[in-house]
Amino acid sequence: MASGMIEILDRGKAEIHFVSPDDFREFVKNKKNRGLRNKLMEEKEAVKKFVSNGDYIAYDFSSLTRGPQSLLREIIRQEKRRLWVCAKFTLYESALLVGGGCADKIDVGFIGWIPYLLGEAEKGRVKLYEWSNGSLTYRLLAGAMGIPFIPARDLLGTDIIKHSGTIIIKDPFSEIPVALLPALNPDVSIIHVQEADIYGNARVYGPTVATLETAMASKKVIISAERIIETIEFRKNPNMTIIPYYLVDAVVHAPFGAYPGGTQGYYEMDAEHYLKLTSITTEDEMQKYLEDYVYSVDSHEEFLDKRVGISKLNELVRKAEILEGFR
Amino acid sequence: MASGMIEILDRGKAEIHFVSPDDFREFVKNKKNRGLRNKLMEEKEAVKKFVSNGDYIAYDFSSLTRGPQSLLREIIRQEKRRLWVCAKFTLYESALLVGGGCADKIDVGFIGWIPYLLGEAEKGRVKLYEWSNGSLTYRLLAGAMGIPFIPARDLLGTDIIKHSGTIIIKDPFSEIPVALLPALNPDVSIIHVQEADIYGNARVYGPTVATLETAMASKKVIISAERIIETIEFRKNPNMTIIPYYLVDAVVHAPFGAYPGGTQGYYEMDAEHYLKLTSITTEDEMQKYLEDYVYSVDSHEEFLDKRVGISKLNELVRKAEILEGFR
Amino acid sequence: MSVVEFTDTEFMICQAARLLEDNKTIFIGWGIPQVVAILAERLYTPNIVQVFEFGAIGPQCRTPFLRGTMGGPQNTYRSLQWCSMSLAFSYAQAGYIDYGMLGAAQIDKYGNINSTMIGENYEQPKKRFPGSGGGNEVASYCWKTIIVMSHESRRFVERCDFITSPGHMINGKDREEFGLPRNAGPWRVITSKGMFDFDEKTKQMRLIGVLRGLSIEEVVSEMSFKPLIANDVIELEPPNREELKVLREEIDPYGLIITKGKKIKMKV
Amino acid sequence: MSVVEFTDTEFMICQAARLLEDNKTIFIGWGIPQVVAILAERLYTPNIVQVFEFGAIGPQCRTPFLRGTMGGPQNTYRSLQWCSMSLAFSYAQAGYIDYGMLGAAQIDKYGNINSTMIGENYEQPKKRFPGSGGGNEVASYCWKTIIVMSHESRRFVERCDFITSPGHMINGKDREEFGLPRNAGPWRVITSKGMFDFDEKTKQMRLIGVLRGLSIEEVVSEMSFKPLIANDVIELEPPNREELKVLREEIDPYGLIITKGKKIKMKV
Repeated sequence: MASGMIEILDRGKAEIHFVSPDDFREFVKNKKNRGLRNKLMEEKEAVKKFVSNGDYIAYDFSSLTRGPQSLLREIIRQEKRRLWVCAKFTLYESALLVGGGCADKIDVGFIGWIPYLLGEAEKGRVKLYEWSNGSLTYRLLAGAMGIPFIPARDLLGTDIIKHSGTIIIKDPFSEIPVALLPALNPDVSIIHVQEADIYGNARVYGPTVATLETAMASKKVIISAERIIETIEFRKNPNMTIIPYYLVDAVVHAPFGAYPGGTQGYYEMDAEHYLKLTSITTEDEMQKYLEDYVYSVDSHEEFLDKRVGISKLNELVRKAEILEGFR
Repeated sequence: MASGMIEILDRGKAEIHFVSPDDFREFVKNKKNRGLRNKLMEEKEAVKKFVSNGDYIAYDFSSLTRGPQSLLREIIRQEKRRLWVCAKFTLYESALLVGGGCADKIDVGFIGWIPYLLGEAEKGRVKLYEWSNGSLTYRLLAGAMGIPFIPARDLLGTDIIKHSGTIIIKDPFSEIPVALLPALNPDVSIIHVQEADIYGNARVYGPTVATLETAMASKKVIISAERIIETIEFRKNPNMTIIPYYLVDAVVHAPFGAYPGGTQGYYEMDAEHYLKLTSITTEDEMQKYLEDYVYSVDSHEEFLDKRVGISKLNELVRKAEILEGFR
Repeated sequence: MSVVEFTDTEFMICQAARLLEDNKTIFIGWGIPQVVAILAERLYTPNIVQVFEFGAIGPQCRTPFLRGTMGGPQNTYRSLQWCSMSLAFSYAQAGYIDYGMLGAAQIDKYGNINSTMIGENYEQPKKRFPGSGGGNEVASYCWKTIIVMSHESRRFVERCDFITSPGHMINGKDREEFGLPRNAGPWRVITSKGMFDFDEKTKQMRLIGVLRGLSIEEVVSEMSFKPLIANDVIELEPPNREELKVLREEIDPYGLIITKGKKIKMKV
Repeated sequence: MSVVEFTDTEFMICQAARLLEDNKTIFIGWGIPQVVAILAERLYTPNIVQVFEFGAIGPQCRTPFLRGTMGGPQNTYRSLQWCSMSLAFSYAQAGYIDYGMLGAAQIDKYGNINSTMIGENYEQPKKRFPGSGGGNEVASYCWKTIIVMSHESRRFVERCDFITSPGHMINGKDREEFGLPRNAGPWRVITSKGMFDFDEKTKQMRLIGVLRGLSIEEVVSEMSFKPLIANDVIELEPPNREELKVLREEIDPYGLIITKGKKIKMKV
């Protein structure tokens, strides 16, 4: 029996990646596993198994700090196609994925300053949808909670709305307009952490960005970790566990996995390499970069060995003198 | 310009404590303070200043573990009146508040097994509103986030709805019914923690229940702490900070503040005293309990000294042998 | 041949523990469900992951089980994660929790549960209970909910005086029509005399097992509604020695939980 | 009398730092806002609490300010809390964050900000920018938002090509009519030539200060819309020696941020 109506004041016209809470639950029930299984595998296998063409992909933190860069390069190396990227708080992930021909849609929180990507957008070669870092994060939170949307008071009044999938209603409790942000349940997420065990329990030190929400909202989750530690370490300090194992599908041991970004407590970012990236303007420059640093090596380990080198890595480790709070 | 309608399928008829997000923001702006001020005070002063007759009150965790029991007794001692209690995950807090004549409305998550309170409810002497632990927690989360409601998939189909303030709508994204739980912004919350500094930064060890959400959603927040520690301790391990100082109005140093419950890492609960509480059936028994343990002492310290005694406290401390994870 | 003696409660606990699957998550409430989970972990499902609403995930509970310290160090010992209540419930809402276990003051034939009140007048109930707690969320969110309750006629009713937690059909409508999560809900009801599931088609409670020595008629006669009867109702084995030993010596040596209910003596 | 030399950027940074209040929280974005906050903390507002969207609350940032490591150990050093992005934004949404500081590619007379694109066709913009980042949330949620941008005519437009973050009036409607938080929004605009507030009644941008030595006309002529002019437009003091010393020696010795923009020489 209907007992009234709520007015829809406005709604965005853009396509959204939306999975109904029941469909997500069904996936979790049937395709995720609550068994304590050893999920440790090579990056090659993890990406092969858990990233598919056409997937909606999310990652955590940024290119500069604790970003999942080795997994990102592996995705490009395996020439995944038609990815839709959740570019929350990103700097160069989106540019590399577009440059590698992997991504053709981006939900924009922040796509960074690499001229190449902005140029591609100007030419209309990549389909952008407008959101913001906050709204994408709230969408992931709703996806993680298993609810269809979350209300929020951002985006209101802006031109973002019409290029998003936001619905504006008159809130039935306060009688003022509020945005309903649709839940975001990525097909796959890639997350770099300081410590994980072989089952996928993981913890991070430092700001946690959307580590938990991203993992919890995603159908498939690949974790890369600076260190693989014993499960007992989590049990000794359970307040620090950010991801419980049952959210995770694959664990990759990836020392320097955030390079050229840094990982707190381990190594600082490589500023020189970063400048190399942010100066990429043309297609040729992009392809040369990818050839040099992605296609021409077979793995992250080979990349570190042949393209970075131990003396550079040592230098970055040497710079990471602040350990307080990170262990 | 309206672009459609959302159907309201059902709505609860009960009164709700609801503060519009803008009114809450206004309170936070004008009445809360972001200054690093020393907020350490006696429980007497804290309760006098920050608990008013007619307040909606919330607390964290339970009577048995890390509950704010010394503050609760002080509220009863000061004979606060007409409180509306958020009884999420409660065992005997509600019973004592009703017995003390302090509370006349309860939002029920779980009101515990004390026969006295159940009897009062049967006689219709206390106004109950039905929710659940989950829905009250989600309401606090919405209040903490500054949004007017949060969607959830609990309460649906039950008789709880009509005795609550829930609204059921057809979700515009998934087209299935979903419950909208109104935000809950208590007037005051009382929270016991293991460690706080004089400004109100606080951390807890063990399950965190709704420590953060409760503090963040409340207009006034009183923290009691087993230990007052230096601010630098928070800065050395910022991942463990659960409440930042700017949510907090008063800090009370209350060793054994959760007694007769326990506090992890400090002392176990007093099972004998607990049984004394749970067997209270009649008004006389309740008044005798309150006289013995609340009214006849002037403070928590006097209570510990004259009604509990050092040998009992030592016994409870001695039982708390598990420190792993709690420090 | 020898004689085994056990209580109603011990019987229910052992039945429930035998039902659980290993490598699954289970939402645990206070009391009997805690004892069930620990027993199952010790004997049958070493990798079962207990989830507590106050925010403990996967503890390795210390025994003996101590009344009342559910959130304390013994029961939350060496958890995989200590988190918040909203996160614990959200794990369940998002589909990550396989089982839930609940008690009930009343249950109806579709598995609706009353833990709020008895009587017709909400304002002045004949009997008031503590309320939902997290029970509503468990029954709403978890994939398979197991209900454990003593077998008394007045508890099995045509319609609950108050529906606190949803069953499969409510007022003639399927739970999914109310927006409740798909394909979830009550899965088994374990009583001091028998075990029930829910018929896929009619959604009605169906007797599938009776305690050894009891007849179907004896079980059904103590219910205020007539349940469906499965084609082959099995005989439920009483607690075995190993179960009773672990229960009585390790988990609940003070008998806080397991001594409750009627005592039963049986030849085995 | 002596001569002081400084860049546009140094001027803007010092103006912004002098505006802040002590014992307040401020939402900080990448680059100039970081330098402003550190300068203010060193010289004017020792207890200002920086909030970063990635989840750092109240760090005691180590200097020198290093490009790009906003989330790294130096910048998040000794925070009061490391938390999540959803929590950082929720602190702001619930009203706990007093100030916000943003840059802008375009701004209109009501303080609407464009950081998305220039042009008329969204699908193929003349110029594409990185997008909102957390800017929309800062402008929507924080009580007082300070916008820092270089003073170029093309940046001050009648109507932004794309409104990324809300000002006070949008398409003729007050921001509150859209449901945006009450009494919040843009508070000051600091440019390389002057400072603006917003008229309470008309909600329009109003010139309240000009860099010493510049005339009102010189400032206004480089804007594509005519701002209101305050009754008493004050003269904005150039950076002083102490500010420049801290900026150049302590915070940004490599000149990653502060060397940008035109150089100005002035007798003081």
